[in-house]
Amino acid sequence: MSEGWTADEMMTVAAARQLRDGTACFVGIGLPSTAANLARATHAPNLVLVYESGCLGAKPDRLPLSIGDGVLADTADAVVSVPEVFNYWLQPGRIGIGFLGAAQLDRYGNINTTVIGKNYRDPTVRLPGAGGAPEIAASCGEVIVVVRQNLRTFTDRVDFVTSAGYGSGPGHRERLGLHGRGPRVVITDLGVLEPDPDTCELTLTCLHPGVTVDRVRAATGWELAVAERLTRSPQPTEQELTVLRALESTKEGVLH
Amino acid sequence: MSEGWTADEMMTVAAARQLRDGTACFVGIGLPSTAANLARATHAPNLVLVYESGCLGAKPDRLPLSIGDGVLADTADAVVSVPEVFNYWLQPGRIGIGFLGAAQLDRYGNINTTVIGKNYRDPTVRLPGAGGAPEIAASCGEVIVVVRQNLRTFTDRVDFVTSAGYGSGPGHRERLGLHGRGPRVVITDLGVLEPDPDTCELTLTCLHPGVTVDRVRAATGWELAVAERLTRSPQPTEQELTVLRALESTKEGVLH
Amino acid sequence: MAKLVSLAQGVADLLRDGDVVALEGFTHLIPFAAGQEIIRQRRKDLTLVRMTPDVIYDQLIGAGCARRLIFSWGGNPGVGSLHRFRDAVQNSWPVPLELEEHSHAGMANRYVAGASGLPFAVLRGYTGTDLPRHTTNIRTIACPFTGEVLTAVPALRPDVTVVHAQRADRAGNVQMWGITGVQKEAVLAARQSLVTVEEIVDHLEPVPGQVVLPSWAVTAVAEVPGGAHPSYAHGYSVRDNDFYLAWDTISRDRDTFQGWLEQHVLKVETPA
Amino acid sequence: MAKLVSLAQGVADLLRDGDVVALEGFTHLIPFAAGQEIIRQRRKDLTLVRMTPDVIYDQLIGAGCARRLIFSWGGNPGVGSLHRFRDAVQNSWPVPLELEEHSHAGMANRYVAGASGLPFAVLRGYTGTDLPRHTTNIRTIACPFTGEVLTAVPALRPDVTVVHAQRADRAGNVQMWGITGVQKEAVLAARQSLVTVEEIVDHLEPVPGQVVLPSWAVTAVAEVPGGAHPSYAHGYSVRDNDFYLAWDTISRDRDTFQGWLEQHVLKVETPA
Repeated sequence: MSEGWTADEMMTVAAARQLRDGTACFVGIGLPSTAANLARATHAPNLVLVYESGCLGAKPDRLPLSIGDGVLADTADAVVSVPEVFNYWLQPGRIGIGFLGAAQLDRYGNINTTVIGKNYRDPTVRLPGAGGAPEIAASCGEVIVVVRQNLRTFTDRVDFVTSAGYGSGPGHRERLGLHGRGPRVVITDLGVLEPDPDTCELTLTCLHPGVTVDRVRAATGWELAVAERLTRSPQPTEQELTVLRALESTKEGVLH
Repeated sequence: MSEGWTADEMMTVAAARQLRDGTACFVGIGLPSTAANLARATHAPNLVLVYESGCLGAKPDRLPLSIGDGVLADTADAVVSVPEVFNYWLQPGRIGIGFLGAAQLDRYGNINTTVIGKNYRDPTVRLPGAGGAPEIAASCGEVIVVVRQNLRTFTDRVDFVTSAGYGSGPGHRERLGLHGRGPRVVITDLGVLEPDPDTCELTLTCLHPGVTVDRVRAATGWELAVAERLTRSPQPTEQELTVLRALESTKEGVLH
Repeated sequence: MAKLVSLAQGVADLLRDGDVVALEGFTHLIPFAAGQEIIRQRRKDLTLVRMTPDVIYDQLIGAGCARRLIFSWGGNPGVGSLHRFRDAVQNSWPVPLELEEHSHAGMANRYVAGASGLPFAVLRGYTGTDLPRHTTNIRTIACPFTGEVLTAVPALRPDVTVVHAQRADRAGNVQMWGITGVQKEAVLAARQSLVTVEEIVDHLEPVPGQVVLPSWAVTAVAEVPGGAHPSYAHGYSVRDNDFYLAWDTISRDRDTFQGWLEQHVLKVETPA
Repeated sequence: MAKLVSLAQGVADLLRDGDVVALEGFTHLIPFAAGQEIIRQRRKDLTLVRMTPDVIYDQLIGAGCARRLIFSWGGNPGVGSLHRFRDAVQNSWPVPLELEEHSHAGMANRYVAGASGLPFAVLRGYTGTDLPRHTTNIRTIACPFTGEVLTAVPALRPDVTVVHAQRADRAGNVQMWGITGVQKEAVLAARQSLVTVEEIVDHLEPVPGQVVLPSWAVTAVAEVPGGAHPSYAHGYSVRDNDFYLAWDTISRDRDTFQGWLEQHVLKVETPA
């Protein structure tokens, strides 16, 4: 086994493990892209990576800095226009998994990447905004959220709903007519949360090695639900770490 | 000058002369295609031929039998999908001229290519139908109709409106919200008809050489309006006939 | 991922009597071989969908496979009428044929809506024509911003779409080029799809103007060299214009047509 | 037919203060040189439209050219925030910036509607989000066939769209390939368009994945080698990721930004 690993590495490995081979996966840049490429290089060689720049089935041999890097177009099965990737590929539900990050996340998996602060017109912090996320959250078969867990991020109520999770609880997605099933799992640097089948509330179901429930509670801005049967993530394997670190070393233009 | 020419040749030459250089022209197969290619080979070298198969700026060196012949794709500036040619190129009014034929035509330039007979469900003759014509008639800057003139074709009332001309008269196109100006000219094997600026009724404005007004009246299924100043088409020039016949000789798969 | 199959197996697996079936290809890349396999397998009561039901549907209609036709232009391009189509409409021979008629722009947008997972499409279309009188599938819709009234048509969602393409690789990724018409939309609009190809290759060399359908968007791929004849496959064959002209004679008369059908379609053995 | 012009002439001819201007290019082929020429010509009160107002609009916003921004994602891709954009939104520096905010799917469809000559587009979008609360440009529409409620967004019709492409020929036909994003739609949606290209050539050799904009659909073409830097032109250059990273430092501080602007944009001489 490995000598050691960081919490971010554990998070990336745990996210990669969620990806079943052969699935089409809508990938944003950053952690989702790293995790998806890790999965493709390990247990899921036929994972289909779809980037919103229009690259279907990209097979990058290094980690792109942006979703529009040339390596994605060069290695894709098809490069289509941006309207087409949203209209013909995402919207009809052809993409099994959507991978999203979050600046804020609430107990129902609703995501904010727009503004911090209660006043949209006069925000405390202006974030990048929606991008492809609202429709990824709506139309992918299911959503995986990858996000570091802390009180700033895991908040009782998001300041702005950029992408709908389970809205205000059970039945909400159905009432909205959303076709995708919503967030199936939230992977953090501390553990894994899954929506309760009855309440839709994110529930801690798995701890990463060395993490305690108390530590997760302390990083959660609401009264955290904890599963009766709490599992523990297997440590990253040597292979996972080797591949992940090799991938990270190929990342272009990383802030040093 | 030439030894002689047929009425169809005169019709094609007259149609070609209507095409201003540099215009984008939506071309159907048959006479419109021949006329457009004749124009391109004579006075309008920069005529842009658009075929509904998605070929923009096709420059065929022979006459295609169908609108999807390989020579159109091979010589086009761009080949786009069929939805794109209708949505991005025809619908917004980018095409200056639409070239249409007709099985029936009425005094307001309304066209029928759908059924002969008053009962749509039980027609006397079932014709091919609409194809691209309804939207060509609606959205091109203006329409040129090329059709042989006889009592079967030039009918008081078309059995079915496949493509709108001036509807029931002045103001009709505007009430329908059609963006194109409608039929500017009808070229037949006998002469040329143009809509009266006030009544929108097709009016004989020009006779081909050797044709009398009485002959045109006799070939028209309504009381034909005749312009006060009636002109006469210049005979086909030697160059026009030479180029036209050379083009015709390249036509693939003609019925011999 | 697309399954590699024989033509006979692909048609047998995917098509059921009564299905809504689209065989697309705009003059180019028309899946004639697949159409004739459908005839051989005696499928019936099909709703046939196609922008240009040209010779390929004349064959299916004359063979009695179709109950209904959704289309925008039914002729023999550059030649004239479709005699089997006419005989079915005018004389219900060999069986009655119900029509739902559109314009090209309408049909293209119906496929686009189907491919996009939307229930309808909006266009400037059909205005001032008699087409909307004969179907409830052409309606109006008002722009929620300007109030302008436009036309709406419902999405097409065939049970099966069949197209022909130049090449596929062994994983089932499909590549076509030249005039690609509405094929991508027709495949993506369908529940299932069958693609016949000129050849299956190890690697799809990129080609200018190509449209690639990823394997995971296609149900089955069958290698059928010449499967578009008398239509053509750009880079592989040219359009057999003589056949289109000959079709006028073959199809004009019921007996001549049936003789042709017997000899050139029904008696042909296809590899299972 | 498109006119061949210098960059300075193209911007001077086409852009007016107060115009609605889209500079498009999805990570790839971003028309940075044209953006900087707009800054040099001191255009102001622009409504800037762009799916991803990344570093190029951070420069225009920081230089005070924009009054309003219509967008769907404003960040420095793979790096972090846009500091000039943030400073404008949070502190109205150097001038206040009004926002109209959408999702990518919404913006893409707004361009599609514009390119299609339709007043609006229909999509499954924005549902369950707070975006519709902050603009009247996101509405609902019912399907006239099924009654299902979907989302409508109005067409985008910029006064001018500017894009960068690899090549044009002397007639002004434009060719681009690689990731071509929403450029075709953005050009076709606009009243006028300016395309900067890596080079002008005698003949456009076809390239796999190419998008060709015919000369008659483009207003002006300017040869600007390297005109996408620090973005890239597939086949000509690679993305200067180091510049994107450096931008984080350059743009974080108003004075550093103004120094950069002075030295690298305002003082640069361009051929008229």
